[in-house]
Amino acid sequence: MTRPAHASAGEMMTVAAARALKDGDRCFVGIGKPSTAANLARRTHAPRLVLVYESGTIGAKPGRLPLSIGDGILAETADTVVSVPEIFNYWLQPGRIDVGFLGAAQLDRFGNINTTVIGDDYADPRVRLPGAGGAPEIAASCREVIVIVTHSRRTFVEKVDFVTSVGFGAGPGDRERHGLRGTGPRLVVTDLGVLAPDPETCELTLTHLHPGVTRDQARAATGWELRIATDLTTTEPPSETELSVLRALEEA
Amino acid sequence: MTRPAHASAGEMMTVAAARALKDGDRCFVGIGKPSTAANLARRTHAPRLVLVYESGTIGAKPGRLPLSIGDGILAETADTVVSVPEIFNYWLQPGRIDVGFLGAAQLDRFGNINTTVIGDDYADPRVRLPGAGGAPEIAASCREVIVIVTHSRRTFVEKVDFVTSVGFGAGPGDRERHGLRGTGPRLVVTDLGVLAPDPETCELTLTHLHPGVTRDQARAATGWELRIATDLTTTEPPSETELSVLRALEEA
Amino acid sequence: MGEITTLSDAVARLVHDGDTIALEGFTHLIPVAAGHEIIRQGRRDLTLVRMTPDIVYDQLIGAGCARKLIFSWAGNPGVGSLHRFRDAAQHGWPAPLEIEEHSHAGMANRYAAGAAGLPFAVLRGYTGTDLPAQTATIKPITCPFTGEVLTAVPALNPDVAIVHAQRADRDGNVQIWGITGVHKEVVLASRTSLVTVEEIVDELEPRPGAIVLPGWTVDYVAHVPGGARPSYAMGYYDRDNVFYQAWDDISRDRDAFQAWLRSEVLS
Amino acid sequence: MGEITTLSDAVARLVHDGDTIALEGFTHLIPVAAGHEIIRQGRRDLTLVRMTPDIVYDQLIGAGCARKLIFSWAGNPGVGSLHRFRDAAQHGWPAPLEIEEHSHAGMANRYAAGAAGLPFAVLRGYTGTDLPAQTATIKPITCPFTGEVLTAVPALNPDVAIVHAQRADRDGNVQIWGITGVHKEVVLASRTSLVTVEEIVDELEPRPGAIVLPGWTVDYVAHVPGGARPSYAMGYYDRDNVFYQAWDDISRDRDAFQAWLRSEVLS
Repeated sequence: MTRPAHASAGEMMTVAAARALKDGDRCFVGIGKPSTAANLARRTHAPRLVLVYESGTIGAKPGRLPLSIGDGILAETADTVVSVPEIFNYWLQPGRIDVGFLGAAQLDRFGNINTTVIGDDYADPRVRLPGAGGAPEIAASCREVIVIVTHSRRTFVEKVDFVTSVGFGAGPGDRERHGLRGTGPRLVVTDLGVLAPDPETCELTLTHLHPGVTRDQARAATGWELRIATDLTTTEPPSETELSVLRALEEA
Repeated sequence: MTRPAHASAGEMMTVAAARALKDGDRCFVGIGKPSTAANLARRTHAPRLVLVYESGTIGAKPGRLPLSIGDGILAETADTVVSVPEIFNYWLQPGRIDVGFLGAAQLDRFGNINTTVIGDDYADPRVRLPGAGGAPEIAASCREVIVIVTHSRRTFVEKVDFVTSVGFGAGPGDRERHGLRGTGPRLVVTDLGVLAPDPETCELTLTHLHPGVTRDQARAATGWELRIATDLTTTEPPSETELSVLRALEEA
Repeated sequence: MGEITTLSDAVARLVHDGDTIALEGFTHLIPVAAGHEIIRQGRRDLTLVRMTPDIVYDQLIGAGCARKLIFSWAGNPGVGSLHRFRDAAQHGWPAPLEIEEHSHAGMANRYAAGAAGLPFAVLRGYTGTDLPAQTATIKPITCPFTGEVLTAVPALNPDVAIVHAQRADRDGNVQIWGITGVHKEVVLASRTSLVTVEEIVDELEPRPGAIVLPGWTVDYVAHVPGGARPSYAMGYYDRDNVFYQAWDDISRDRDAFQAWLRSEVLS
Repeated sequence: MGEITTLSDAVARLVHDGDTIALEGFTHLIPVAAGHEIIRQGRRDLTLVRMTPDIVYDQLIGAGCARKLIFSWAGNPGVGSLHRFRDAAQHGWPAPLEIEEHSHAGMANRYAAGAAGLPFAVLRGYTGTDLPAQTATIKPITCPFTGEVLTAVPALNPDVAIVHAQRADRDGNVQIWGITGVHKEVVLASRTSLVTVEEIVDELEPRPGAIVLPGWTVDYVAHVPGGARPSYAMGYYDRDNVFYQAWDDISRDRDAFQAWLRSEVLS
């Protein structure tokens, strides 16, 4: 029934992220792939997924994919709409959200994220990126974080130029030391596979390769010596249902 | 035209308080005489008076006197209704309110107010009063305060048993020392007359006697040696309009 | 999460001896029926939290449920004193009552800090008053930017929040309009929560001025029409001002109070 | 107080060279027309404050109005980078741009503290990131009750707040619905304010989800239909996503940008 050949790398990535969401989870959603993945999950295995957008829309049930985190359709379909100070203070900060989605311009082996500047000098950056947005507090306060990011040496770096959002800092115990109450990145979903932190060392470890991707491809796209799980698994390709729902979503 | 004989001491008191409100003022209103006075002012000389109640109703225009600060009619007629944290944090605290009304169980010559306990021992009070409510912050943050209180030695005391809300503290400069941003009590309206702080000493000084009241009566009802203004004036008795509007309000 | 059950079941599951509980409602939507259920279930040693302890707390205190009261204004609004509260505070009857006393601004901020997952809140308040000398939960705090000294109060995170609301849907989403007070804050600040409602409906039709608490923020919803009487529920019934006045006489005397309690709550 | 005037008059009265101004709107109701009026009036050395500087700030920066940017996310939402912002930040064109960088939570709390008349706000934020090392307006603060260390940020109190809204009445009372963002906070935090609106009506009919800013909290109201385009005004028009995409090309090149500015804003 499954026709993996039909799925692009981007589609595989979105489907893998969607599967990581459990029914009933409260999910803090950014625009782009996170929003697509969350809406896909809500239409497949997780109909009671609660979508929370930083624009203040709680329990949004958009009939089509929003193009921004503040689209009107989010407000129109939400259980309630609150102010931006309230969404951060009363909803994100106390740990009411189960899963936060983040992207990254750079990511290191401990899941620390840079979305601020590329280059060594903050005052004179090589590339000025958009900055933090909601990410530092999403990374701090959600029960767990899922990172969605394209796999390349430009992104998967030995050391991020700027820590915008903390993953596991310098390793085990660092989140506790910083008083961060969520458990940090649970998964990093890429176009090549899936990484998860080693329970002992917190180092991101390749646990899944998407169909047709090799270990060497993943190693070559990673800017540090990539650890590979002993039980490395091939990701289940997107099902017919997942693909058709995803495509319908993206066309709507 | 005026028929002072018709006005009770309580009516005189309410009318005197109402007159102290200027059109366009934002007024933080407590229940009882303050609410009556503010509603009287809105129906006579101050049609654009903005009534703010601590229940979160801003710009309420009740058609009859509310019996509590949270009556439905306040919400139904308000320009906007906000939460209780918001009314204190965004509206009272920053100094957006021009006039705050306060009552008192005890009041001293510097306009300090007790509504907490009667007796020397807080832990074992002679009389346990309701407590602070919104008063400490109303006294601190409104541009100015009007106190409405019945004149008696039980109330007008040499020293309050407990400072629930600060008037002028121990005298000139004390409000600044405490960082209180409003200017403190402007008027104390009683059933006998009106007191105002001396501009030099901050001591409450009798500036008006209501019609038919003598200096001796005021002195006898005051628990400290009452200072009397050199230009002591007799309060203008309630006009026919003031009385009829007030009575209509109280009967509605 | 938003489970619909009976009032007695919800109170039995949530409220235990020694708990810190907050029944909120700022004049409007006071959960009086839930207070009576706590009295009937005979809870003891409760720490009662409420900005404006009015007659429902007077009843809980008089019935001997309370060990401590955290509050900012304890009176019968528009009528006068709370006689059961005064009897407990002044004479220790039926049990001594410890008090922790704040202002409204302080209490509202304590709930807001609790809802926000912060250990404390900052406000301009209390300065120059005698409250900080009596209340350990009022402390100075210095602005790290300007050096200005302000006031800090600790978060309130009760074991149980109980509020009344107009409506819930079958998923336990709760809709509240009119004066919303600290309803949202106390529910979000507390470890568990119960909302009693006038109506359970298939769908919450949007209304001007309404807030919604998603079902996943509420533990139990109980259908208790009239559950806020003698306070009011906008759109359902008005405040019973006559009862507030009558309470002055009922509560003034220990025997009269106990007779009332037996006939109106316990029987 | 709630005075109804023209856009050009209001901007001329309120916005002066060197001022700190905040044009807010979280995706929704961004006061783009007011931004263009500021460009036309040739203001210089502005400190621009905004959580999500998007194309209207890209335009103000490219037009040389800005000296400094205080922000939390500077991008073209759903499209990519802000090229005029990057050109100023990386190459100082047309003028050097000082930046003060926060997170959304920090900025939202800075406005909230400003609205509340407090010098600072407390949040759980920034800890472990490199932001505190670069941004002087992020400092640790210790809870006086638990000893826990949290983060403090100073209040934002701009000279001028500018927002767009759906409606105002003739007394200048402003009604806003849909995503309300930080509209209330920025207006209450700022020394002066201007609200541009789609419609001026005789009476503000209550609407679900709407907030109202009383006319006395607003200095000027200007009737500017379409004043939020290419962002959107719920109930009036949708977001012009095509223009957001087109902006990427227009803004990438200095000459193309200047040609656009001349033909679309200055003429």
